[in-house]
Amino acid sequence: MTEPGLYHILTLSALLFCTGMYGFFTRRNLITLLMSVELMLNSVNLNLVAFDRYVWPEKTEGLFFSLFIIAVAAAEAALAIAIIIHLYRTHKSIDVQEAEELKY
Amino acid sequence: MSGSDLVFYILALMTLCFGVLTVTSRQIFRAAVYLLFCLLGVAGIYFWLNYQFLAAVQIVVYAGGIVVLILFSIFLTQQSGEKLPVPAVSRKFFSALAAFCALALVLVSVFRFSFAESGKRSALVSMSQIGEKMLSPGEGGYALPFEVISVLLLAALIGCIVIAIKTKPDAR
Amino acid sequence: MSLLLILIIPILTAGAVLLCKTDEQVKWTALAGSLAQLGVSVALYFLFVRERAITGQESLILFEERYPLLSDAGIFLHVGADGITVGMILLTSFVLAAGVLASWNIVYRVKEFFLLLLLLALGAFGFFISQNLFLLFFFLELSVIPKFLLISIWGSGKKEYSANKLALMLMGGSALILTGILLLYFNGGRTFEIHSLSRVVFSDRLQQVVFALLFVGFGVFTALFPFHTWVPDGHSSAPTAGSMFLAGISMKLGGFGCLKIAMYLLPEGALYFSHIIIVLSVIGILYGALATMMQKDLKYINAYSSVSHVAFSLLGMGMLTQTAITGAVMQMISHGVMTALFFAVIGMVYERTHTRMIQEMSGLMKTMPFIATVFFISGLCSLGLPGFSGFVSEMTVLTGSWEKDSVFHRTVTIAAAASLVVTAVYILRATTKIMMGPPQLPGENAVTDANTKERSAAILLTAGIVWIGLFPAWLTALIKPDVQQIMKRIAGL
Amino acid sequence: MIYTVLVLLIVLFPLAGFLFPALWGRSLFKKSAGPLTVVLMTFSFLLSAYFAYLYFFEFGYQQGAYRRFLFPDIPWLEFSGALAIRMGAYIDAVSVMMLLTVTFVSLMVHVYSLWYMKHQERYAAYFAYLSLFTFSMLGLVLSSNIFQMYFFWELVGVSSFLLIGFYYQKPAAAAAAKKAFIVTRFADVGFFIGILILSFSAGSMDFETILHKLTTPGSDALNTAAAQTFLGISALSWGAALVFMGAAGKSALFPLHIWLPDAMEGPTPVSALIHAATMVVAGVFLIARLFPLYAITVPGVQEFIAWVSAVTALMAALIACVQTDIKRILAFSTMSQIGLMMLSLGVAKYEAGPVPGYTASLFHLFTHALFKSLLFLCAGIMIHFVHNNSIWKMGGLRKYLPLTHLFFLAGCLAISGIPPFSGFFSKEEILLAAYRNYFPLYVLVLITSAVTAFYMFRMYFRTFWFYNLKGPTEKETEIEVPALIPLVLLAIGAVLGGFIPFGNFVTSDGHRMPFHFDVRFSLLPVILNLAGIFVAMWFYKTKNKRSDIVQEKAWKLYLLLSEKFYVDHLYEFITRKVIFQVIGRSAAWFDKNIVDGMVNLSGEATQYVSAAFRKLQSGKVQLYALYFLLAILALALITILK
Repeated sequence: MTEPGLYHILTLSALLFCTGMYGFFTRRNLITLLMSVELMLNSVNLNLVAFDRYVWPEKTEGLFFSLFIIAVAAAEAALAIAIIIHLYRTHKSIDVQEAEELKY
Repeated sequence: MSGSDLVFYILALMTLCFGVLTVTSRQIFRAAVYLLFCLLGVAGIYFWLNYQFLAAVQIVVYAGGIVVLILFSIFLTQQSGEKLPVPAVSRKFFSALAAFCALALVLVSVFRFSFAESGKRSALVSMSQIGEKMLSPGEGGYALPFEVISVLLLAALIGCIVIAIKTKPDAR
Repeated sequence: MSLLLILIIPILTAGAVLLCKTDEQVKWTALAGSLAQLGVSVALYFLFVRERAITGQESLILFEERYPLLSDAGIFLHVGADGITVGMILLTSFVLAAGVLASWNIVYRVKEFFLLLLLLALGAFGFFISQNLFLLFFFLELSVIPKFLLISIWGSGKKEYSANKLALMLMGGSALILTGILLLYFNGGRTFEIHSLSRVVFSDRLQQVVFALLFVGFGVFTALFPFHTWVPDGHSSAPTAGSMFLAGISMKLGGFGCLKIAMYLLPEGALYFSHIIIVLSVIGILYGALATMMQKDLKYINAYSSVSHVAFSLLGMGMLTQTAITGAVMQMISHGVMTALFFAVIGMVYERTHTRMIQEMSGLMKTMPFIATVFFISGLCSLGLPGFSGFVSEMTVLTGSWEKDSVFHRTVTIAAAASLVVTAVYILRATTKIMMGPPQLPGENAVTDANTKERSAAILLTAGIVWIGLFPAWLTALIKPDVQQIMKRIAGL
Repeated sequence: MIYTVLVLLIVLFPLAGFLFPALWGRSLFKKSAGPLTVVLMTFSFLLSAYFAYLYFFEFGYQQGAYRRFLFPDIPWLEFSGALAIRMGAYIDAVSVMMLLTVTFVSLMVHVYSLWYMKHQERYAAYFAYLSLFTFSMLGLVLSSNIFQMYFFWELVGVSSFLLIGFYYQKPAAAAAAKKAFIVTRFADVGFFIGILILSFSAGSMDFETILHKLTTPGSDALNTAAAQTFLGISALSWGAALVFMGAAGKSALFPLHIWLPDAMEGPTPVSALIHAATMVVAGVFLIARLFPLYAITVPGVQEFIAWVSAVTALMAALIACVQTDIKRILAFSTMSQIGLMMLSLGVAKYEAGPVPGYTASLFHLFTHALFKSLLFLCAGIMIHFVHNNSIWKMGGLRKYLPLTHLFFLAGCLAISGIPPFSGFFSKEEILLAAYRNYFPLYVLVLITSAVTAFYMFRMYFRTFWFYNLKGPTEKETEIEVPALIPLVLLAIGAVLGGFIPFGNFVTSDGHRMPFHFDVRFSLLPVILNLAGIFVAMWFYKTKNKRSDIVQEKAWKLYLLLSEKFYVDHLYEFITRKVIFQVIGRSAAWFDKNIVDGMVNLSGEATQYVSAAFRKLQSGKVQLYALYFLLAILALALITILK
């Protein structure tokens, strides 16, 4: 094992992303889907930070992008949960396979 | 292998393991807890990379905010003790295949591309610097995205209320 | 006088209609607006004739106005009128006024109905006076949507099917037109201005391709065989005023486009496809007439007969002689007024008898002599009786066609002339069946004759066909110079 | 100038007679339409009489011949170059003679109708149509332009439609009107194409120019036109033949005659007008107008005309022998007489100086107008009296209708060619023309003439003699005085009309033609005609079974004749079975299933495709994610592998 650097973090991020993706495809519960999405978002953040750290250390874009993504993710999570709860009220279920209609 | 390296590997392993557990666990409450640990692992990596502020934000917003939200929604929507259904084997297989393909593609392209790593270590960005940059409208400032994000958050706030508001039974 | 007045009046009327509170107000406002439009159109005709006499040059686009909309992209609000345009505007305002009068008995969603009617008219007016292809296309599309709504909301029978079919086929035609226009735009120096495009020398190949696109595209609008099938269904399902507009004006948009855009801009294409146009239109003439013979529904009869008649004007265009093209334009105008009259009368009959099936009616002459007389008059015009507009225009087309003395042209002319017999057969079949014979009255209202509004509509249109039929010279004088212009371009090759 | 105004007024009075009752017939002129039109027609007739006087005795005869004049000549619709429809009045001896005939007969019919149509429904409309008919015919005879003639030609067609279908509630009337219009319309298409051929060959649509250019041997127009051939026949012959087709349609010549017998469904005075002065003679007039063209340029077509007319004349005469409807008998007799007129034009050889056949034809047209309208008006009285058309329902009418009896007898004698009645003189001329030029046709005309005498007197004896009809229960007046005037005037014309020296007025080239009469020549036809009359007398004067016996013996012939040689059946088959069922139905089927099917097919194809795509839009979020991933992968692969 060599000294961890950019490629290690990129690999980690890719693995994490694919884990999230796997979860997104296999899960049926909307909350777990949301969790998978969070995983993927985190992997992206990792990427950004890694580039910021190793490729353009003199700049700060990566950092700020990560910050904004976290903010957006928070908003998204809040909205998603609002939708989930609403869906639960109307359908008595939050199974994504059962929520197919575009109405309601 | 230095201690620092070891820390990285441990953090990485922890992140991955909890990540995998998050997506496979059949008990949703546990999945949420695994997610929490996974996110903490990511925060650790930020620390390891010397991005303390980011790590702090990660812990506060993700671990403290989002995961708690998720837990609440689990409480609100889930009967206790109910296990999540096992996905079909074929589904698992194809999802894994897809994920693997994506992984392979990403890794291949990442390793085929040689990034021009700069040897310099980034200067530690202090919180005050971040704050100034965040609110500076000039060159290198992020005032506009900041405002946009705040509007977005407001919109999300209102949206949440609108969506989740309880409709009166006779209104339907 | 600004030519934009032609557009402003319908817009203002539509605005006023929006503000109206009661249905009665809506109707009177629409009537006032359409009559104002009619007045302006007639005034336009006289001003145009005077202006043309003053300028001395015969073929000229007069009353031009040009305002930039998106001048970088070559899009201008550019309007202007030549003789053919003036004729078409007259036709449209006649049909508009009569259409408003004929729709007096609408009760369901009156405001929306008249709004759409005005929108449709606006589209037609705009189309005729546009001197910019983009603008022209805009107005063409503007006229399609109201048709769809008019049929699907106020229609009868299988109205959804008809409305969809009509809208889809017309949109398909528009797609072809748009492609053609864009090809011209990109190959003609990035301009949509008709005037500028007419000076560009396009390659023969391009001309042929674009001509085919434009002609077929406009041909769908004007029921070119075999793209005519929206006509019978569309007409039969549409409300009375809708049918009047559809046959009286919409189909003319296509004819006008074929002539003034396709043939004018792409003379080489016109020359190249002349034979195909002739063959298709002769098929349309005969086949439309023969198919009419077998129809039992009055609206189907008139719809198929429209296919046959409009094909006459396409035949005239395909013949590429001065006289034939003049006849083609006359046929467009004549058929517009005549078919509007026909549909108006059919609407009146339907309102009273609640049926359009000819075998269910008989002897209507006894109970509604006025309607029967007007029905007979429009029938006579349709079969080309002298004294009515149909005779003048069809004879001009046929005489113009005879100028080409090849066996092919002579043969198709004779074939087209033979359709006059078939026309007589189906018109008289319908007329004698429903107007003559022992009286038999379906529907409880069958005993009332036309009311004042209906009479006014019928008289207005009848006056139109008789005027053209008895004094055709003003019309030929109006359109001849512009036809000459087109002929010059074709002959210049 | 004064002539122009005169001519215009002659035409405009009937037009006014149409417009006023047509527009206000149900309000203002509901009761007064009849007198109003009669007054207008009287003006028109008096003016034409005055105009005829002026033409024949004042200004028309110059330098030893009647001249042609074009009074108003206004361009109406210009096509291209010299081709234009011009509205003008072509004044020559023929058109002036026709003006006089048309207005006179029309006036008589108008006056008669005052009585005949009294208390009828749509009284005003009837008179409006009559006036329209007269107006159209006047326009037709005055036409200076072949297209103008076509214009009025069509108007005549539609007026006849209106009048034949006047009793519109009777299905038979509606069908007859439709038939008349469509058959003549069919012929008119031929006429129209003929017009195109002729006028394009001559480079003009004016009669003057057409006749000049196409009859001058060696002229450019003639040479080029003769060079063009189609199916081995020159274009000019085609044009002339097609124009004749139009004439044949209007004049009810075989095989376009089928509308005429059915046209009897109209009111009887209308039949008088159609048969005597307006519609059917239009064809003869047209051929007469173009006579030099036929006689000089296309003698082949002229011979064709002669044969067609001969066949028509004989055929119609034979059919008339077995008809039972009084109006149908008269209708077939008209067909036969028109055939004779046309035949006369067909056999007239062109020669320097006046052509006798030409004059004969128009002379017969003139006398025929008088005696045929007389016969029809009498028939109207008879029908009015017994309320039936069939001659089997009549008999012994001489007691009840003494005046009518006299008039009818005069008419029958005139049409049978018995001297000194008018028909004798005009028929004599026709016979002479045929004798000189085509001997076989002369024989045919002789036979026709004898048969004519037979069936006319068959009708006469059967209706006025035979047996005594049981008297009508209520005492009906025979006729009112106003209606008597036209009968008297027409009877005078029918009796004495032959003494007019017609050759002094109407000739082919305007020069006067001396009247010649040869007893030796006249002997044979008169004897034959008298024989026809005696045969009819033997059969029908008294009540007997002779005719029934003959009918039983020769039932095949009888059937053939009473079915009118099965021409109607043939038409019925062609129109109903072939055109309607086969062509029309298949066109409608093709449209519904093939053309529309293509459209629907394209619609359905779109639906199928979109249905397939719709499956992709399942609403399942994970599937969407999968598509998303796949697309990203594909894009990434493309970028990487590129």
